[in-house]
Order: sequence, then C-alpha cells, then structure tokens
Amino acid sequence: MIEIRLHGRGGQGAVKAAEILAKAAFYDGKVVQSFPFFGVERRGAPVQAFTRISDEKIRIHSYIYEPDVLVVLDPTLIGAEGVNILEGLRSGGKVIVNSTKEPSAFDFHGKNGVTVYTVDATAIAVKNKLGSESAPIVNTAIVGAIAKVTGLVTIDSVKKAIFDTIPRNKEANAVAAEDTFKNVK
Amino acid sequence: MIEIRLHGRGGQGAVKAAEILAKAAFYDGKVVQSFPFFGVERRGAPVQAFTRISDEKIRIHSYIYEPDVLVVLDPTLIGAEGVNILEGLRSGGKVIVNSTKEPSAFDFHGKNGVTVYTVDATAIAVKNKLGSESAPIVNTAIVGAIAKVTGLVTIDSVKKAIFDTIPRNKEANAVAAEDTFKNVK
Amino acid sequence: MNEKKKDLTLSIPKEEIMQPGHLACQGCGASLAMRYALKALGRNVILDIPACCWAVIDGPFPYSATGVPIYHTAFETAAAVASGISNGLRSVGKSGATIMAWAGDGGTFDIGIQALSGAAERNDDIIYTVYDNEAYMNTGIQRSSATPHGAWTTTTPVKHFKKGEKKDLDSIMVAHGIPYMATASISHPEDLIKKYQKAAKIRGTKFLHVYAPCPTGWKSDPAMTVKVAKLAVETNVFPIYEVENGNYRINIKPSKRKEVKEYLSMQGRFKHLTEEDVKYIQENIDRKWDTLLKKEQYFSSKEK
Amino acid sequence: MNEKKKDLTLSIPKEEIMQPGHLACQGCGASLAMRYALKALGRNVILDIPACCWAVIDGPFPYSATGVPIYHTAFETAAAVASGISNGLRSVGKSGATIMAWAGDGGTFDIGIQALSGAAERNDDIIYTVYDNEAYMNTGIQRSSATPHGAWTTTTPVKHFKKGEKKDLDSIMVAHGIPYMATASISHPEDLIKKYQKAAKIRGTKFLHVYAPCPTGWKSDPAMTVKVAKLAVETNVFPIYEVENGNYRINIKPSKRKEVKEYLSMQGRFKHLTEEDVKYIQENIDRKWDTLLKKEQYFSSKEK
Amino acid sequence: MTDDKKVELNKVSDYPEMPVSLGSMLWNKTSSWRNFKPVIDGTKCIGCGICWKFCPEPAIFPTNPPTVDYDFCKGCGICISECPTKAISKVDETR
Amino acid sequence: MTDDKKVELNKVSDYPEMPVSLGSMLWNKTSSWRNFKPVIDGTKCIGCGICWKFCPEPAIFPTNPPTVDYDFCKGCGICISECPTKAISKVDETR
Amino acid sequence: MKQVMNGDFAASYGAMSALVKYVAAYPITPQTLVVEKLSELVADGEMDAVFSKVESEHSAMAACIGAEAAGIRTFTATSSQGLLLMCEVLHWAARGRLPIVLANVNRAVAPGWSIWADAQDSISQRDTGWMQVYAEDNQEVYDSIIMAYKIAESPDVLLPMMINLDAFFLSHTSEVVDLIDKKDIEKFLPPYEPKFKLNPSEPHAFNALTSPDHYFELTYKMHLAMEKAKKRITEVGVEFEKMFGRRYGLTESYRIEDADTVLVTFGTIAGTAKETVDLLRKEGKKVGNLKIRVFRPFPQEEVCEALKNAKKVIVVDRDYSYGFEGAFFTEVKSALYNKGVMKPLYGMMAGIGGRDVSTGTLKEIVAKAEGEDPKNPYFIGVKL
Amino acid sequence: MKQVMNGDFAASYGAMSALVKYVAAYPITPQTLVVEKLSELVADGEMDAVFSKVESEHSAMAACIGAEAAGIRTFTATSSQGLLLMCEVLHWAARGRLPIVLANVNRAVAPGWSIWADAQDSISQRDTGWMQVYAEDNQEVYDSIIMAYKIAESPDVLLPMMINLDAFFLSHTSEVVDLIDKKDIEKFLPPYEPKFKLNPSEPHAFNALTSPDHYFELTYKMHLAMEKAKKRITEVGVEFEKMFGRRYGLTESYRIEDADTVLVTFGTIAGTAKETVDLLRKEGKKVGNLKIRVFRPFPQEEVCEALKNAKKVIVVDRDYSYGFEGAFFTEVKSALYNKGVMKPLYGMMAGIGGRDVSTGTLKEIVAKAEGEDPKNPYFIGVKL
Ligand SMILES: Cc1ncc(C[n+]2csc(CCOP(=O)(O)OP(=O)(O)O)c2C)c(N)n1
Ligand SMILES: Cc1ncc(C[n+]2csc(CCOP(=O)(O)OP(=O)(O)O)c2C)c(N)n1
Ligand code: SF4
Ligand code: SF4
Ligand code: SF4
Ligand code: SF4
Ligand code: SF4
Ligand code: SF4
Ligand SMILES: [Mg+2]
Ligand SMILES: [Mg+2]
Repeated sequence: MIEIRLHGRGGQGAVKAAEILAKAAFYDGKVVQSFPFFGVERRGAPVQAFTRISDEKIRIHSYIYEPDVLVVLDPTLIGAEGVNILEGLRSGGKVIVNSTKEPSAFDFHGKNGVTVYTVDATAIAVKNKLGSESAPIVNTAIVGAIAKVTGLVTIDSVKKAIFDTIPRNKEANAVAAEDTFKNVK
Repeated sequence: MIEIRLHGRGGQGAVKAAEILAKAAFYDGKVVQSFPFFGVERRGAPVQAFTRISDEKIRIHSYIYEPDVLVVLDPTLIGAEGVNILEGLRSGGKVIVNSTKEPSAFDFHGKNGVTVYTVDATAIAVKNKLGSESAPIVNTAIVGAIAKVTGLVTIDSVKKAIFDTIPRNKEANAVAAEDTFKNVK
Repeated sequence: MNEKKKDLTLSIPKEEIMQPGHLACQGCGASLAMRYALKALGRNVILDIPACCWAVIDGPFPYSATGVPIYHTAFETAAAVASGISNGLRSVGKSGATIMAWAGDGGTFDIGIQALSGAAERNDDIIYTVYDNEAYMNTGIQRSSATPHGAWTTTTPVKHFKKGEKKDLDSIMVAHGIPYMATASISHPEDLIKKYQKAAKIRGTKFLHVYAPCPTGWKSDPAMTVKVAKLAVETNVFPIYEVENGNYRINIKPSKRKEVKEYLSMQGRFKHLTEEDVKYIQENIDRKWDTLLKKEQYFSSKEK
Repeated sequence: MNEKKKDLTLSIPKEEIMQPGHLACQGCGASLAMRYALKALGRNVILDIPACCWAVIDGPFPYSATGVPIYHTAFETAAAVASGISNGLRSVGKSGATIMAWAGDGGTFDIGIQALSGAAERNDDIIYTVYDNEAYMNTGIQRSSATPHGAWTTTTPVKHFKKGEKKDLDSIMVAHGIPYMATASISHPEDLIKKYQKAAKIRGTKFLHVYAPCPTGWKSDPAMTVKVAKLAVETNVFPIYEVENGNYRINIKPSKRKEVKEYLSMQGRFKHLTEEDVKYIQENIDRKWDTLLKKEQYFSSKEK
Repeated sequence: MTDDKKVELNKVSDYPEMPVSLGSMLWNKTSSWRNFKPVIDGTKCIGCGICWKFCPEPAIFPTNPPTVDYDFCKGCGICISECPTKAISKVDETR
Repeated sequence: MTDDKKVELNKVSDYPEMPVSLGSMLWNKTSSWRNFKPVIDGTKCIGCGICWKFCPEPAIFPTNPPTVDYDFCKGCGICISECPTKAISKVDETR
Repeated sequence: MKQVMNGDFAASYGAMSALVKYVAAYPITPQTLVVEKLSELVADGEMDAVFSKVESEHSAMAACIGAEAAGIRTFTATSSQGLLLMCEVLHWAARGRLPIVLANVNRAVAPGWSIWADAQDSISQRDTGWMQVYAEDNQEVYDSIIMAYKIAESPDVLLPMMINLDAFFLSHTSEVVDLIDKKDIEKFLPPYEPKFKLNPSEPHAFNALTSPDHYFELTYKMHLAMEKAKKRITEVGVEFEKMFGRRYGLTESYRIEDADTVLVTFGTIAGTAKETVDLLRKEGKKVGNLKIRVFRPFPQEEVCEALKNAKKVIVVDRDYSYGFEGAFFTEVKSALYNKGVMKPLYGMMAGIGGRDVSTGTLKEIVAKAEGEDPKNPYFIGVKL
Repeated sequence: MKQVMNGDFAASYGAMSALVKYVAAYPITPQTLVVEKLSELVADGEMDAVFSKVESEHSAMAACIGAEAAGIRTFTATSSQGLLLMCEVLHWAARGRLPIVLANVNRAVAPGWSIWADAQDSISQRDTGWMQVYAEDNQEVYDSIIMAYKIAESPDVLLPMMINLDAFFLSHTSEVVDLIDKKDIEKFLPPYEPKFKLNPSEPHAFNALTSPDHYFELTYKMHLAMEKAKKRITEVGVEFEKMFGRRYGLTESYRIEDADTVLVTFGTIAGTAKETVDLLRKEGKKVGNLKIRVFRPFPQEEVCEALKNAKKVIVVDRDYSYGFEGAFFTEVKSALYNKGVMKPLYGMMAGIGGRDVSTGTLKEIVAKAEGEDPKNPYFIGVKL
C-alpha cells in the first residue's frame, strides 16, 4: 500500500487533487482511499489531503503518519511558519513540488534517500487558463506530475478522473495534467 | 392507616379539601399524605382527591384502592354517567355526602356495613359567602364534617389548616367548617 | 305531530365535523374555534396539534372527537410537522387536502415560533392557526408571551402581575412576507369562517390568529365566553383584520369603541388592577389601534 | 532618525482589543465586524458566541484572540445564554458589563430565532449582534434564510438557486417592540461604532444587524470585501437605518442608488443569473427601499 | 368511528401497532359535567339559531326550535346568555 | 493572556478543570497564509489611516506612514484596494 | 420547620434554601407547581433571586448555563419532554463543567402523550455527564437539592446534578417536610466561588474548538470528577446527617444483611418496596431492598457490596432501553461483572407510563422471581 | 455501478437508491456533504423527491415525522449536536412507530467544540427506541440505508433506524462504492404502504393522551417490535446477500473461532481491528474481532454465541457514559450475565474526540489486556 500526502492552501483544491488521484488509481484497478485533513479549512491557511492506493481491500481507517509520497501544491508553504512539509516522510520517499526551481534547490533533496521532483504547475495552469492569472488553480495539473513520478496511475486514468470530477473546463484541466506529466523534472 | 377518597368536580377544590384534611391531621401529630387524582382536571368534570393518615411513617406511594372513608362534595355526582362513587369502599366504611337529604335516602346506606352521613355544606357555604350563590365553594366546609364523622382530626386543627391554606376569607371558611362539624347527620 | 315550523336560521355551515363527548371545559372558547374552522374547511383536512389544551380536548387514546385526521405532536413542532405533511404529500403528487397546524398561543408565540418562522420563510403550503387564550392553560395557567399586560397567571402572581405588552405576533408574521395573515374571534363566527375559506384557496403559508377565551384561565363565567370575546373586539383589545400580500384591511371597526374596563371587569385575572393600571392599558390599546389604522391607510392595495 | 510626521488619521478608536493570530480567512468581513464592535464597547464586555465562523475565528482551546471573555455556546442558544448572563449578574447586583450575543445569520435568522424572540419579548438587557454573511459559512456555504434571492450556495445549487427573499429580520425585530434595532456595515465603521455606543447606553434588548461579506462563501476577491460591502449600501441591497422605540431613521441615503448589477457581478455566487433574474432583483430592491422610505415617513419621531 | 361504544383493548394483541384512535368520543356522555340544565322554551324562541351557533360541544340540534342533546350538554350556559329572547332557562338538576 | 507562547498541556493535570483559554493566539503567526505581501510606499502615503482602519487582522500599526505587521498579515489585499493613493503594492514572495 | 407540602414545593423550597440566585424555567405538568411556587416566592420577596420565564426548556437550560458561567448559583426544573428538549444543552452544562442543579419530575415520554410517572426521561439522559439522584419522598427531594449544590460546586467535581422525583407520587403528593433555617444552611453550604467565570477583568474564552489533541484529556477529567463525586456525595451526606440528622448516601440498604432475595429499586418504588419487605418478612420470606439513590455516578462498589450476600436479586425498572432491558438492570449486572460476581438476577419492568406499583405488584415480582429461571426482560402487569 | 465516493455521498446515494420521496435536513459538519449532495441530486432531477431545507435539526426530524405519518418514505441526516437537538423528536418518531431512516455522522459532543469522530452522540440516544447500525466502510453505509427501509417498514417492526458512520474516517473519506440499479432495488424493496396514515378518508388521531391503563401495553409492543427487528435484520441481510452478494448481520466475526483474545469493536475501528488481528496473528497471537454492527436492538444472543470460546474479551468504546463506563462494554457484560457467562472482560475507551485509533493503538490495547487484571474503565492514549 502506498500512502501519499498533499500540501496546499485552503481554497486551492488539494482535496480534489487527492480525490482525482484516488479515482485514477481506481480506474487502473486499484483499491483506493482518499481524505482531507480532518479539520477546519480556512481560505489561505495551509491544508493537507491524503490518498492511499493498494492492491487489496483497505480496512484501516486512520491517519497517515508515514507517507511514501509528498506533493506540495504551493511552494510558499515550504519553510512557512508552523508548517513542516517533511514530517513523517519515509526514507526513500518522493517529494513533488510545484516550483520553477530545480529539485536540487531544495536542501532535503537526496537526504535520507528522499528524491525531489519539480514542475511549474502554476505556469501550466496559467497557460491552460485554470483559475485566474493572479490565482491559478493547480490541483488538476499537479496530478499529471504525480502519475509520472510515482507510476502509480496512468495518465489516461488521470484524465478520466478529471473528467469525472471537475465540473467545468474538463478538457483544459486534462491537458494541464498531461503537460505536467510531460514536464516534471 | 386510614385512607380517604374525596369526589368533586374540576374547579371545586376537592384537592384543597384533601390537603386541609392532611394538614389538620399533621397538626394533630399524625403522619399524612394527600394527593389529587393523577389526571387532567377539567372545569366541570368529575375529579377525585385522596388523603392517607397514619401513626407511622408512610412509605408507600401508590394509589388508594380501598378507601375507609368517602367524601362527596357534589351530590349530582352520585349516579352520574361514568362515575362510580362507591368503587373499592371497604366494608364498614363511611360516606359523607354534601346533601340536603337524610342518610337513609341513599340506597347504599347500611349495605355492606357502610354508613352514610349527610350535611348541607352548600347551604353553609352560601351562608358564609364562600364562592358565589350560584357556585358556592364547599371544600373547606366539608372538612368540618369529616372531622366530626371520622374523629380523625380535631376541629381546631382543621381551622388551623384552613388558615394556613386558604388565601382569602380565612375566617369565614373556618366558621363554615365549624358549622358542618356541628350539623353533620 | 310537530307543528311545521320553518327551519332554524343558520348563518354558518350546518355540518358538524367536530363531535361532542370531547374534553374541553364548560364554555371553552378553543372548542368553538375548532368547530368553526372545520365547518369552514370541510373534511378534506389533516390537522396537527402540539401540546396544548386541544391535545386533551380531542380525547384520550384510543379515541378522537374531531372527525378529521390529527397528528398529535411535540409542543414546539406544530409548524414543522405540518410542513412535512404538506411537502411529503406534494412529493408524491397528492396535494389535495388542507394541511393545518392548530396550536395554542404558548405553542406559537413562545416555544413554537421558530418552526413557524421557518415554515413561513419557506412559504410552505399550510394553514397555521393559533387559538389564543393568552396563557398556558393546559398546564394550569402560566404566562405566555401572548398574556396581556396586567393579567394574573400562576407565574405572574398578583404581586408580580404580567408586565409588558403581548407579543405582536401578527406584525411579526406580516414581516415574514407570507401571503395571508388574519385575526378572527369566536364571537364572530361568520367572519372567521370566511377567512378560513379564503385561506384554503391561497397557496403558501397562511397564519390565522383566533381569539378564544378560556373561562378556566381567565376566571370568567363559562356562560360569558362569547360575550367576553365580543367585548375584546368592541374595545379594540383584539382588532379583527387581515393582511393579504402586505395589504392591510381592518374587517371590523367598532363605531364607538367600548371602554377596556368593561372587558377587564368580566375576568378574575384582572381583578387586582388599579384605576391607574386600567388607564395605562386603555392608552396602550388606543395607541396600537391608531398604528393599525395608519398601517391600513398607508399599506393597503387601495392606497397603492 | 524618522522625520517627524503628524499622526495617522484615526476616525475610529485606536485601541485594538481583538488581536491578530485569529483564524478568519483572508479578507473576512466578520473579523472586521468584531474588531469595530469591541473598539466601540471597550473591554467591559462579556460575549457569547454560538456555532458560526466566529466560534472558529477566535482560536482553538486553550487560546483566544479576542481579549474579552467569551462563552462559546450551542448553535441555537446565543440569545438565551446572553439573557442568563445578564439576569444572573443582575441577581447579585452586578450589572456593569455589556452583555453581547454575537451570532451569524444562520444562528439568528434560523436556528436561533426562538431564543432571540424570547429575549426580546422579555426585553432582557443585552445587545444581540448578527453578523450577516448571508449563509452558513462555517459548515461550508449552505443557504440560510438570510441568503438573498438568486444566490448560489451548496444547498441551493445553480439549477435550484435560492428562490425567495431574504427573511426580513429587521422588521421582525421591530415588531417585537424592542427599544433599539439598527443595521450597520463593515464598510462604514464610523456609523457602526456610533450605533454600538448608543446601544450600550440603552436598557433592554438591542438588536444590531451587521453586514459582513465573506469572500470564501461569496466567491469574491478577499481584497474586495470592503468594496462589496460599500456597494451593498450604495445599491440599497443593504440599507443602513435604525429604529428607536418604533421610530425609523435611515442613516445613509445614497444620493443616486447604484445598479445592483454592479454589486452582483463582483461575486461568484451570482454569476449564473440571467439579465431577467437581475432585473427581478433590482425591482425587489427598489420596492423594498420605497417601503422603507414610507416607514421612515410615517413612523418616525419627527412625524409624530 | 362514529358509534358510541368504548373500544375494547383487553390484551396486547388488541392494540393497534401505532398509537392511533379507533373510535369516537361519543361514549363519553358529558352530562355528568353539568350541574344545571338549559331548557328551551319553544314559545319564546324565534329560531335565530344563535344558541346552536355558539354551543361549544356542540350539544344543540339545529331543529326549530332547537333541541338540547342532554347526553352531552355540559351546562356551560352560553346558550342561555346568548339567546336574544331569553328563551332558555337554567334548571337545577341537583336537589 | 497577551504573550505569544503556546500553552503547554502535556498531561491531564496540566489541563484546566473547565475548557477555558489560557493564552492568546499571538503564537499563531499567520504569515504562512500569505502568498504576497503588501508594501507601503511612504512617499505616496497621505496618512489617511484607511488601510489601518480596514485591516481585518489587524496587522497594520497606526504609525504614519502605517507599518505592516508581517508576522500576521494574511495578504488579503484589502489595504491595497482601499488605499486612496495606491500607496500600497503587492509584492510576490513566491519565486 | 415542618410543613405539609407536595414534592414540587419541596423542590422549590430546596432551591430557596440553597440560596439560589437565578432561576430560568418553563412549565410542564407535573413540574408546573415548581415554577408557580418559585414565581410566588420571588414575587413575595421571600426568595432573593431573579426568575427568567423563558420561552422553552431549551432556553431555560441555556440561560442557566449563561448565568452559571458568570459565577451565579442557578436552578431549574422540568420533566419529560422538557428534559429531552434540553438534551443538547444538558451535555453542554456537563462538559462545560457548570454545577447547575435541576429538579426533574419523572414523567413518561410521548407519544402517546402521558403525564404520569416513568423514569424514561432521565434514564435516557444517563450519558450526558449529569449526576443523577432519585428521591424517595419529599423530604429527600428538599434535602437532596441542598446537598446537590455542595457536591456539584466542589472544585474537583464541577458537574451538574439532577434530582429526580416521581410524577404525582411525589410531585403532587403532600407530605411532611422539615425545612432548614437559613442560618444553618449558611453553615452547611459555602458560597459559590468558581475559579473561572465570565469576568471582563480576567477574560477567558470558554469551550473553544478542541482538537483531537486535547478533547480526550478533558473527557478523562470528567471521569476523574465523577469518581471524586462518589466520594463527595458520601462525605456531604455524612456532614448533612451531622447537622440535620438525616442521612443520605449513594445507596440505601433495607434489611439486606440476611436477605436471600434483594429487590433493587429507586424513586418512590423504593419506599413501597420497604413496606413490601416488611410484609413479606411477616410471611417468613427473607427479602430485603437496596435503593439506588444515585444513578450517576453509578455506585458500583456500593451496589456490589450490598448485594454480596443475596442469593437472588431482582431489579425493578420504571424505564426501558428499547431493544435491550431496563437501564438499572443492565448496569447492576455490569457492575457485578466487574467484580466477577455471578448470581441469579432478574430484571422486571414495572410502573411504566404511570401504572401503579403497589405492595401487591412488588409481591408479584418477588413471587415471579421465586418461580422461574432468569428470562429477561419481564414486563410486570402488562395485559398480555 | 462502482464509483469512488465519500461516506456522506454514499449515504446520499443510499437514500436516492431507496426511492426516498421526502428529505428534511439541516447542515452540520461533517454531515454537510449529505445535504449538499442531496440538494444537487434533487436539483438535477436525478432524485425524484422534495427536500425541505428546514431551520434546525429539530424541525428536520419533525418534518420527517409529519411526512412519514402521511405515508411518505423519508430520510434525514445529521451529526452530534444536531442529533442531540433532535432528542425529543427522536423519541417521538420511535414511540410514534414511524420507520424513518437517519444517517448520523458520529462526531464528538461539545463543549469544547469538536467536529471529530466519536460515538457519544448516537450512544447517548440509545434509549430512544431507534434501531442503530454502525457502519465500517462506505459500502456498508450505502447498503445499510437501503436495507434499513426494508427492515424498518416491516409491518411488525415499524421502528425508525439510524445508520451511523464515523466523522471524517468515513464521512470525508473516498472509497469505492458499488451502487445498485433502480431495477434491482425495486425487486428488493417493496413500496411503503403503512396501515395507518394521515388520510382524510380514514381519519385517525395519532398519539393521543394515553392513560396508565394503556401506555405500558404500547411500550410492550415496542419491545416485541425490537425482538422482531432482530429477526428482520438477519433475514433482510440474507436476502440482500442473495441479490447483491454482500452480507450483513447483527454482528460480524473475524477469526474468532480459535481466538483466545477477542476484540469487540464497532464502526471504522472494526476495520482497523481486523487489520490488527492479522498483524497479531502473524506475531503468533490468537486474536479475533467481533464487530457489533447493530447496537439497537442489542444482539445479545449473537454476542454471547460469538464470545463463547474467547478466553479474554476486550471491548473498545469510542464513547463514554460519564460516571460509569463505555456503553458497549456495559451492554456486552450485561448480555453475558444474562447467559450466566463470566470471563475476563476489559473495557477500553479509545479514539474519543477524534483521537486516532491505528493498528498501533489496538496492539497497545491487546497488550494492556494481556498484562493486567480487569480494572475498568481504561482510557487508551490519554496523556496521563
Ligand atoms: C417541551 C415541552 N415543554 C412543556 C410542555 C408542557 N406543556 C404542555 S401544553 C403547555 C401549555 C400550552 O399552552 P398553549 O400553547 O397556550 O395552549 P393552551 O394549553 O393554552 O391551549 C405546556 C407548557 C410540553 N408538553 N412539552
Ligand atoms: C444544532 C447544530 N446544528 C448544526 C450545527 C452546525 N453548524 C455550525 S456553524 C453552522 C452555520 C453557521 O452559520 P451562521 O450562523 O450564518 O454563521 P457563519 O458560519 O456564516 O459565520 C452550522 C450549520 C451545529 N453546530 N449545531
Ligand atoms: S382550560 Fe381553557 S382553553 Fe383549556 S379546555 Fe379549559 S376552557 Fe378550554
Ligand atoms: S468563511 Fe467567510 S465568514 Fe467565515 S471566516 Fe472565512 S471569510 Fe470569514
Ligand atoms: S349549556 Fe352550554 S353545552 Fe349546554 S347546550 Fe347550552 S351552550 Fe351547549
Ligand atoms: S337563541 Fe334563543 S331564540 Fe335563538 S334559536 Fe336559540 S332558543 Fe331560539
Ligand atoms: S493585506 Fe490584508 S491582512 Fe495584510 S495588512 Fe493588508 S489588510 Fe491587513
Ligand atoms: S490607506 Fe494609503 S494613504 Fe492611507 S494611510 Fe494607508 S497607505 Fe497611507
Ligand atoms: Mg394558551
Ligand atoms: Mg452566516
């Protein structure tokens, strides 16, 4: 069973991203579970979401303490006051960051077997007109990068899940996911 | 332990009568309990009230099924539809009726050892200006008759109880009780 | 054998839907209110009744005196249960019957006002009747917010008699923007019946406020029930008016309003009042009547 | 070192009683409302707050951001708890502090209206504030009876957008005959503060209805919170007025009212509306404003 | 539901599954509530129907002159005080 | 209650008997909520106090020109859009 | 001073004697006499308190919560539907650690409407965190309310307490009650001075959002408080006896030392059971009675101790947890299980909906238990 | 048709699949997604029903009562405070014999405010006469709601039923749920046709004042209905399995045949417990799990049967009857007592207020029971 944690901000749709990831895995024949951080979401405040992907029935219903994969939707969260992105990450885990930077720009890259991947999901979202220019929505886009980096889900299933989940601009969202799939480093 | 049941009509104060009786017995050093029929009282509708008088602590809290003494505040209740005044009366019991009639006018007088006593409490109440002429209130008056017939309480205690319980016209009420005490047959 | 006489004059429908044997006190105004309302509405009616005298009047399990289906419900739920019946039947396309909540003033002005406010806001298709006897009678005469200033009740004992005006629920309901609000009195059955018949034809929430004297709680002579109610109208203690879609119409305007003193003196609940108290009450009545006249003047379809 | 400048212009009291670190969203109107109210009232205040965004904004156990005592209470109990605090303190002769219930529109217009109506009827000595963001925001944007016609919420999805007018709670509270009812907006803090200061001096139940835009629920730009609120006033969507002992006074009369379209277009919750819908809304606003003007004309101390 | 029999519920299986009414209140002869009876004098009666209209039970049949249903009349006296011709009198049943 | 320390509740006996607050929220530096920062240009500022008046946190000190408390500014942008002289600008902190 | 008064008046005088300052209550049969009496006592100036005549029981409890949080001693009374309507705010008072005292007249729960004796109302609130006492007579009603404040306000308890009295059998039944002088009360009951209260010069927020990091600890503190409450109830009972001569504990045993069969009862049935015990003893049957006076905190140690010699135990419930058993029956068994004690135990439901429980009924119950094997639950007196 | 959806959506689709005609509900975290989803399904015309967006939970239940009494199939959903606010009308629905179905998201009860998982809300309504099911996953939520109507509407049951799901752990957790076709539903679930309903052509008064002469018999009929409900739950479960391949009973046993130690759990903890059992079995420990799926009626026979071979039993409660123990713990013991069975039984409170119960927590619980003697109650994970 693989456990994934996503970091975003209230209002950005990290929960939807976790759900799209779960649905994609389900379409790929996996057993899945996804859930938000159990708390009060506030616009602007840091939030988390989670996905479990497994080959067998998932019977446990408890928090995720030691994720295999981390996804950071908003790069300003790294190092932000009171936020510890890396908490509990398994050694050998993967971290996918929405950033213009290179993976090596992050000091935890390579430490403890952790590998960092980056993708400019913001630029891709803007290009695909997701959200507004000042507040682009990156939640669908980033799932493409997760698919590529982890190999947990196929990009086709990701696109299908996006079509099932997103009410508007389905096409553009799917294209964005494909873009990050291709461009993650 | 002596158990007494009073019959009246909603709005006539049978419950108060039972309470005055209990208080009087308390002043005479007895242990007492009094309570109304446990139901919905309606102006005009037949109602009941109860008193227990004992020398020892009264521990039971249950209905009275077999009264020793019956008191009827309103003579129209005798034989009225759906009302069985005599229900459960112990053989040898006493029945006190507010009536102008003689005891012998009641067919249950003398049967099963039952003795009937009558007193024109209505006339006495009217004389003492208790209630209005068309709707005299007999509840205090009748207790005098109970005192006399049963000997359970002294008339002084009855008067004291009336003073303690009745908010207005205390004096007249006490006099009325004294009157029935003297005039019951 | 009988000499042939012409029929008795009947100014209200003849059919009796409510039957005798019920458990109202002698001379109960609330029982008259139901008798009239059902005459107006007929048998295609579903009632719900919260805790109140009427929960007793109808008779105990397994009996009923009223001749139409009744759902006896919790004290604070009259409007919500009626909403449920109405919308439930609508959900399966059965909207024929008149759904009516029938509650006392306590169950309406106090503990039931939230459910009523909610139903009114949703404009659920119900008639809501409050029969107003100005106190909690079923539990033995405690004050409600419909109890008028000056009245004795067991919770406003003579030394602390009820202070403060009766809650103006009529205006509150008008402020809810419902299509129909009307007051009526058991002393004026023809007016009352007309209003129920009108209400039954309007879709949405209809609120009817029916004046229903209670001899037991008002310490009045049961024989005087109708007279007391009539006096309430003639003194402007209880104005008879209706508001349709925001438009006011006063249905009965006493040519010369009688003195409130006359009304008060018939009821034991007011007997402790001083002359000054009575004066204060009279002034308030007159002031409120003036306001009502103004409302009729400025907020009526004519005026538009 | 700094060049000596004159002081910053302060049109409202300087002291900050509410402190930062609280948990309101970016650009939250409700947090501004509290900031202003406390500036007006000072520190000798006891608040009670039912379930609503403010139950979260203040911070979790064992913290508090507000600097005055707060009793967090059950959703439907704001007015009753305030009554209890006020009367409890009165029972021991300690009536100094201002007791204020502080609730959202859901906790006031809907689930809390009964407790509010009861407190108003008893004229308990409290200030009751509803900060109105026109929906249940704390639970994620569900309709309340304060939600305006036309708005999207999660329980009035675009295909079934909210139908029916916002409940006119102001008129309902006026109908309760309380000594003071006022509306205010976070866009006009000086007016708002004056009203709180006035309310604090009046004995009895004071009702303040404060307009508090919610960028999260209205799908508006957090930076536009004040602008949206200002537009609500300038379009007569949210008139600023007060009613003292039944006398109306409109405090702000826009010289030329702006088109509601401008107001609606700033908020995602209205973006599905057709031209026709907007026209309907505009008409209703104008009609209501006319009624309010009439009320001011006929029911004001001047007019007497 | 219109007859005046009491409903027999002698054992659990007699009871309805839900707490519903199974009969009317017509068994409940409220005559016992009365301590006087209203008697209509047909000669004074003008057939106005007012007594019938205002009886709260109702315990007056709309015949002309009206007839009182003494099984149910509770003796409130409304008919007596509302009758415009004083055609109804109060008859003591007590003594 | 005014310092910015978190309250230590490490064992049952540390807890108050009632669920009451024991500290302020000043430990909660909400700067992490922000994705841009407002920067005041003192030269454009006319000292009108509007930005201060409308900050919901409040995270502006009433100096002249005003100073933003970047520990708490959530970056809502109200001050920016309300400033009559456009003296406040939005500075990206992201990249 | 001894007076003849009904149970509702006893409750009212209890509140007055306990120097209650604030009352918020709403009428309901058969509690109405409490609101009426308190209205009168306040109007007459006999009781120095404010009485808010609120618009519902829900607001009654909410107003008491407000006043109590402001540091004021408060009282309310209700019954049945009223208690159920309070449910959410009952939890509030308890977890909010407010030592409010409530007199509840045990009345059956609708529908069908019933105004008669039945403990379903309070039993169904057993999980709210309120302490619960069941009184046997009016004296106990009065005394229990006074003791309640002393127990509930103990700084290490701080839990609300509910004093239950049977509908009509106590509420409307007049008996002799000995009232305590104000002077003596002041010696017995210290003023209420809570550590935390709503106070602008020491501002606290009460009841804020409590994350999973903290909630459980607060619950655990409630548990500790309940444990402590058991001790306080006993201590306060002893103190009360010293001053006023009447003793009350968690339970009360009657002729159980040598009893083969022990009835376990509460409320007025306990009194009738003692009478029945005497009657049966006269018939040569070794019967005893254990009255459970305090149901929350559940006195499991005392119950086990009292039942240790019994050969047979019969628990009489005037309540029913639909789909299982009577609540007292369940909990007595659970308590014995904790001690590893197993003996024949019978659960009998009686008096539901106000059906009378006479000495005759209790004799029938004992006879039933003599005859058969445990087959539970029994419903006594149902017209099968 | 399989879909990934959260528990709240599963509940919503359950109501839709069950052909519910009337919904009245009020939002509360974490049930909000139910009202939102149902709003959407009705707005989109996918669900042919009327949804009243009432002003409180109290009115939600009252409106459901009205509609159900008119013969309409109704549904509502709530959580925590909302359920408590319904308390009086919950009793009303039950004694009124209205087979309403309610989805309750188990959330902790305030104060302090908590939105997290905890069964105190529903446990504290155990005496209302509602049947109660606790679901382990979203599929069970969906299936249970559909079965609920069939059970509740059985003419000899006629009791309302509450389906509980853990806050967030189910309500907000997306999992795969297999939805049933309308065609198949119609085969499984007959239309609702009650004998008595509000109908002007057959007028009845419901719920009238019921004297002590009759009330007890009506209560006894509730008892019979609860007994019958146990059978119906089993029967309907078997029928459901036949048609849809998934089986649900009163309880569910996991590896208990040869288990020395049996965990007794409910809700999501049951799933985590099965995982833990497998982990412990790998360590060589003979552990099993008994999931109590139905808490009302309490399946005492099934519980006793399932526990008969266990040497040790540990009951895990995410609830606490203040002043006594966890409710499941109490009732399991009481059930065993009725059968005369005594064995080491441990009550462990865990997960209160949303504290996580992981496989680690459950291992700790088992370890605790291995070490010591019964000393109850245990609070697991409290920072002592
Ligand atoms: C929740 C609840 N609280 C209190 C009661 C008790 N109660 C029953 S009827 C009633 C008074 C009803 O007053 P009103 O609505 O004016 O009707 P009336 O009896 O005057 O006809 C009260 C307080 C109840 N049944 N339920
Ligand atoms: C009895 C009860 N029902 C529902 C809730 C859930 N709830 C908490 S806050 C809230 C909405 C509050 O809306 P509003 O009063 O408008 O305040 P806002 O959140 O918009 O600030 C709801 C429905 C609750 N806490 N208690
Ligand atoms: S108390 Fe009053 S309202 Fe109630 S039945 Fe009697 S007369 Fe009618
Ligand atoms: S949801 Fe709206 S009202 Fe609530 S804190 Fe956020 S912005 Fe403020
Ligand atoms: S006395 Fe009253 S009840 Fe009898 S007939 Fe006349 S009005 Fe009817
Ligand atoms: S009121 Fe008098 S006159 Fe009129 S019908 Fe009756 S008896 Fe005849
Ligand atoms: S951006 Fe918002 S929070 Fe920051 S200083 Fe400006 S107004 Fe205050
Ligand atoms: S709003 Fe602009 S001009 Fe005014 S004080 Fe602030 S920065 Fe200066
Ligand atoms: Mg009334
Ligand atoms: Mg809101």
